[in-house]
Amino acid sequence: MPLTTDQKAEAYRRMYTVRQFENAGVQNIKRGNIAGVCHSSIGQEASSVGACMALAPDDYLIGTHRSHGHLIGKGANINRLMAELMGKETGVCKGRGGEMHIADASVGALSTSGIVGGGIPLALGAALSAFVKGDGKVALGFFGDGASNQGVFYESMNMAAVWGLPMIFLCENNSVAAVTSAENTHAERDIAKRAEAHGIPNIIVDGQDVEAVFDATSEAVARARGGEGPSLVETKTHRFDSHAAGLFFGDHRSEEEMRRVKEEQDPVVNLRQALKDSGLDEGKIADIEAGVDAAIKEAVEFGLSSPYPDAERYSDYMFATPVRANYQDLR
Amino acid sequence: MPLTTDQKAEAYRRMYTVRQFENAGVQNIKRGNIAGVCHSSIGQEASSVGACMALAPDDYLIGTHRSHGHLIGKGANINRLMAELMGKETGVCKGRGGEMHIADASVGALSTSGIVGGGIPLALGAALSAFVKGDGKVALGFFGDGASNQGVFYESMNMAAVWGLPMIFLCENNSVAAVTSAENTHAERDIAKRAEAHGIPNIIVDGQDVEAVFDATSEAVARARGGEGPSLVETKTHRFDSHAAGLFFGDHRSEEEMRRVKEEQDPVVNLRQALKDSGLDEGKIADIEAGVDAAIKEAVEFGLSSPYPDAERYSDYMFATPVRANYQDLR
Amino acid sequence: MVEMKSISYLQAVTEAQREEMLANPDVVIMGEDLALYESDPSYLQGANNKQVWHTPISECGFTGMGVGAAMAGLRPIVNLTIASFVYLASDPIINQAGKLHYMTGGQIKIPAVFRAFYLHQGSNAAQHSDRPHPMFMAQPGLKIIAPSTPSDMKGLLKTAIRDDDPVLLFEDAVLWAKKGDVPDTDEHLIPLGVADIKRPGTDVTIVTISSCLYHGLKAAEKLEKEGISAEVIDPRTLAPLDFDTILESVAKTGRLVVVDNANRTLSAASEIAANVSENGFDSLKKPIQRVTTPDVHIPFSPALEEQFYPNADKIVAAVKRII
Amino acid sequence: MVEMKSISYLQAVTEAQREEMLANPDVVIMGEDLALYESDPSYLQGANNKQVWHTPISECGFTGMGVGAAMAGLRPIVNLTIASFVYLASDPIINQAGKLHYMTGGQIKIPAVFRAFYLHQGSNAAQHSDRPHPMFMAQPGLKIIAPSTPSDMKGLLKTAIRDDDPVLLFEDAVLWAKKGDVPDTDEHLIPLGVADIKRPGTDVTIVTISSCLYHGLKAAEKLEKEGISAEVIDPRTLAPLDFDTILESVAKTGRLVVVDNANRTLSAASEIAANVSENGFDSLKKPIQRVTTPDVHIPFSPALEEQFYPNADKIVAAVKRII
Ligand SMILES: Cc1ncc(C[n+]2csc(CCOP(=O)(O)OP(=O)(O)O)c2C)c(N)n1
Ligand SMILES: Cc1ncc(C[n+]2csc(CCOP(=O)(O)OP(=O)(O)O)c2C)c(N)n1
Ligand SMILES: [Mg+2]
Ligand SMILES: [Mg+2]
Repeated sequence: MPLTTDQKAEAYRRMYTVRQFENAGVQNIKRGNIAGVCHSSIGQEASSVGACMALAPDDYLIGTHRSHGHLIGKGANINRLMAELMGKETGVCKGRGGEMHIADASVGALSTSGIVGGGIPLALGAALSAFVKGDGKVALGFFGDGASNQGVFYESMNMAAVWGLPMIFLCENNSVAAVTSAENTHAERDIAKRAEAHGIPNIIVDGQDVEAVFDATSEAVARARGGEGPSLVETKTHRFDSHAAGLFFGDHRSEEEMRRVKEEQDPVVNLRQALKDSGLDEGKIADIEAGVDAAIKEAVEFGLSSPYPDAERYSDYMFATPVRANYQDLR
Repeated sequence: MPLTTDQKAEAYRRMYTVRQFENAGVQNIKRGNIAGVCHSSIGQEASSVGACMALAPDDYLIGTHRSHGHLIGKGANINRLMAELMGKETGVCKGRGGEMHIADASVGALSTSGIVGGGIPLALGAALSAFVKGDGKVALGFFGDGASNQGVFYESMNMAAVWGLPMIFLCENNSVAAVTSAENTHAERDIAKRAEAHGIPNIIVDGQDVEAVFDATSEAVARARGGEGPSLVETKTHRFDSHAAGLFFGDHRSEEEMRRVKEEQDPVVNLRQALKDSGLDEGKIADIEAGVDAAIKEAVEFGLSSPYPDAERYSDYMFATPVRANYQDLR
Repeated sequence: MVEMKSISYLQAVTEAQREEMLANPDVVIMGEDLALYESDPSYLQGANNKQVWHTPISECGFTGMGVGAAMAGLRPIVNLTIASFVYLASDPIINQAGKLHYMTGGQIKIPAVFRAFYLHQGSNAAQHSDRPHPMFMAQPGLKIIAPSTPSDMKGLLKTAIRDDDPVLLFEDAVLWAKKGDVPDTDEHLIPLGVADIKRPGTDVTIVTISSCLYHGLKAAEKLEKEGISAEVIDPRTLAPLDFDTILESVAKTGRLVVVDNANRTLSAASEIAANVSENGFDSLKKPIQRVTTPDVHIPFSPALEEQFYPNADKIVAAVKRII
Repeated sequence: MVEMKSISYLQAVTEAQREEMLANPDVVIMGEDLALYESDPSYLQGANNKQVWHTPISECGFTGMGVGAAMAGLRPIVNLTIASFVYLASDPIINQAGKLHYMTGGQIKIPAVFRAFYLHQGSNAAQHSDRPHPMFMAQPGLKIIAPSTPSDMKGLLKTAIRDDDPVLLFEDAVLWAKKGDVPDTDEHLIPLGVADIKRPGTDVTIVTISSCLYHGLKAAEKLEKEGISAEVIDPRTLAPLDFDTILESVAKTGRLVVVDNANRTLSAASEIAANVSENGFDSLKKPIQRVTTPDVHIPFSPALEEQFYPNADKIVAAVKRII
């Protein structure tokens, strides 16, 4: 089912937001406004946004260490996201989680896992909850090609298939894990094949094409919501930058190769062109971009001007129902 | 390649030994001569022995919680095995390991894992060692249908395939794990399918037919030894008894069903018949049996008459190179 | 007043689970071979019972699933069965369940219970006999209960199932058949983090973990005959630990023996000793004594294993060293 | 006499590994993104280098593989990288590597080294900042080293690689760039299980784990200015722990402060406190003080994290509480 022009414009808005959010993140790492690192998802915007747009607002999403795009795709508030990257009290996780460990329960984004692969069974659990409660929700778990080598991925596929749980396994295959090429770590490069062994419907799509990702994911969501159980969607995509800004990891991909990929397969640029081709006028596109640029500027300002958490509140949120506070000892 | 009559007779000797060893084990559990329980492999003798006979004496084997048959198949000394079940100092593991945790390094049986699935990556490691040392050995890892749902199984398959390690994944699929039917825990009942996802050659054979198991495993061993990497052999087999003697676990399999299976698919009885059919005379078969019966009797006597470990030596073997003995405190 | 009835320790587990499952459809149970670990498994039966999930042998996966289910509004009881298998599930328990409430700034609750039982004793050998509660006590963000009586089991487990944080339950399989009086009500709840003085005394404090209680009580009886009055305290909850009750007792007795089936190094006994040596030092008249298993694996052979665990005689001997 | 040369702590790791790999073809290294965790990774390169295994992200699987390889005659160095990932690998380390020599009655040796580094500090947040050495100290059958200087690192790691038992190495990433003098020889070996008195003193004993050594030394300097003489001891090996050296020191000083970056409950500091309260009680003039991180997850925000760890001021304050 092709996206309507409005949907495409919305997809563009979200993808451009992800792009600019990541750019702002990297910039603020360089400026020292963000502690730690920034796992940019630039290059993967179509994959993240296409998948998220196939979900209803209260469907569950579990992300990874590279989830800014996932949360923005799902509709998270970017002011609170940016404040989280900056470790501020106004951050969506009150500055406790940080860049790699964001979550926005208000849009169903329950958590993102800094433990590679660790989010997959959590998404399965969310799907179990939807199934038990019969509330019509589905759960989507993002993971990378690297994560697909964790045993819990298979364990989770098997359980999802045995019980027919409403789960979408969404593998963003960018062919690289930190500095390691998938070529050296995957006996079979297509992750989708691994779903076969459990009889799970699966599809490989061009992860640079938001429409293809949206379509495939929508079908998977429809199956899940219709009681037909889990599916796996593999998006072949590209991480444009290094593993994380703030670290200085090179990887096997040559500058030459990356230049070509960026030139030919930039999902944001290509969607912009497609929008123009489909008749949306340049002014409308510029309006979207201006709106996003302003929102990102505001998010950065919001983050910068927000207070840090009060150092004395370091043990808040240790427990939902604290019993006794043996742990409060900083001396 | 069909087995010669001599090989078949040898297979029968080993299978009959396994059968009688298990019978003796169960009997001595009942008599109180064995502490704990006895995970009998009765019904699975063709699978265990057929696989082991495809191995060279110094090839590596890693077993499971149900490995009496594996070790006997590989040629372990049954006196020391029985003494181990009885917790005696003369046991192959000096009484420290016990029924579920036997090992006989002298025949390449490095360990058996009480942790279900835990042995699979150990076998992979043994295969890695053979590969690194270039010593021409192969490693065979036994595991059950239940263990096939552990993530390490997939992780190990992937690594074996990526590096082309000389490993044989030997799945004894008896359709039951403790008291749980595989029907309720496996999205796809054929474990061999799971090897496909990693491009690993795989085959399903009748696990009650020692020749079929031997053939399939021999091919896998030849591939491994020839530098063609890992294979998976799945034997469809039957556990005749309950999970373990000494526990009183029933399972879903009806008495009726089990009566039929035992009648029609007893690997020891059927091989005996096949031997006769192939012209081996009854007297030779009876000689084999008499020899085994005597050996088992001797093993039980050896076990019973052996001393228990000296209680004061409880911390022996904690370390290969002990440094200091903080741990020696029983008070 | 509430009537009492006598039930076994394992019955207490089953009753707590059954009652809470009946009362709240969000309470679900998951694990392998579930029926084996109930006094009466009939309540787990019934096709399409969405509260019961018989899992594959995938400890890491189904534990993660339980955590995710809790994040999305269920109240799972994840049965890991034998405590030696918890290592496989330790990542989702420690890195996810224990941390996500904090890491999400309080957005996410994880009302999950993780059951595991000690299968020490009886020649189960090193890969089936661990008592690994200490490794979880060392992890912030987890609550841990280790009840010793049917009443404590039922009351604490019911509280745990209703609690909004992850709670680990360590059962001692040695006690499964042990009977004791329990209030005959669906609302028998015991708060987490409160120790119980199982026997008052004045000369020495004996703190016992889980089934060690019974050794402590027997030791106290023996000591009484020699004119030594022992106070026996069961913390019941290992995290958070009720040090107040222990310190108060030591303030009175000046002597402390801590008894734990865990290996000595970094046992629960170690933490109690460390805490008292820090916060109760001035009360202490004599060195703290730990009575534990040695830092040695549990051997298969009964001839070796027998001597491993704390017992009344070892406790009496420890008390005599400091009286 | 052997010349000295100044190298960094991470260089010490790399040199130890490289030298041992060159000397013995059975020494192999395996793990993810290996090049990132070396001062100079060039020795890992070369196609068909059978001593180097770049693994998939399969911690449980490749750790088990390392254990199996050790059982079959290799001497693997399994790099688990960030210590927060060790839970995934804890089953093969604890249930297999730690137990198999015992369970096989001595038939099987497991000469494996498991590397992991603490990535606390620097806003790595709760899922990347653990200091989990205590959970392994609580497991019999494992040896554990946690060196604090380049010399100790090189000498202990080389010994560990040559040792026939499983050894865990905990590196402190905070120290990677730290330089120090190391004997310029391939045979620089330091025995396991021997503490080092990094600074002698008479009034108080300060035991420091890993990078806490430097806080301890700084505290000792500050205290010296106030006329207090502190003895600073680095156990270097956490299992087995050299309690003799610590008890001897406490016998002299009568006062003990233990400093550990782990969470307080069941930290290495706890075990040292427990042991000394048991075996050194009569020497103790004042309560033992633990200086640790609190039992709280490591927060992302620098505003919160800064205050978490032990430092010289906290140690000085602890000493003053008992002087
Ligand atoms: C369990 C675990 N192992 C290793 C790491 C270190 N690490 C962080 S991201 C990463 C690569 C992940 O690759 P992939 O899943 O493909 O995701 P991508 O980074 O490509 O988005 C690694 C190895 C980790 N965080 N968790
Ligand atoms: C990690 C782990 N989980 C659970 C168990 C308990 N357990 C012992 S044997 C067994 C069933 C194993 O089934 P399978 O692998 O099919 O082997 P089989 O018993 O059929 O030979 C279970 C669940 C265990 N020992 N280890
Ligand atoms: Mg990737
Ligand atoms: Mg089976």
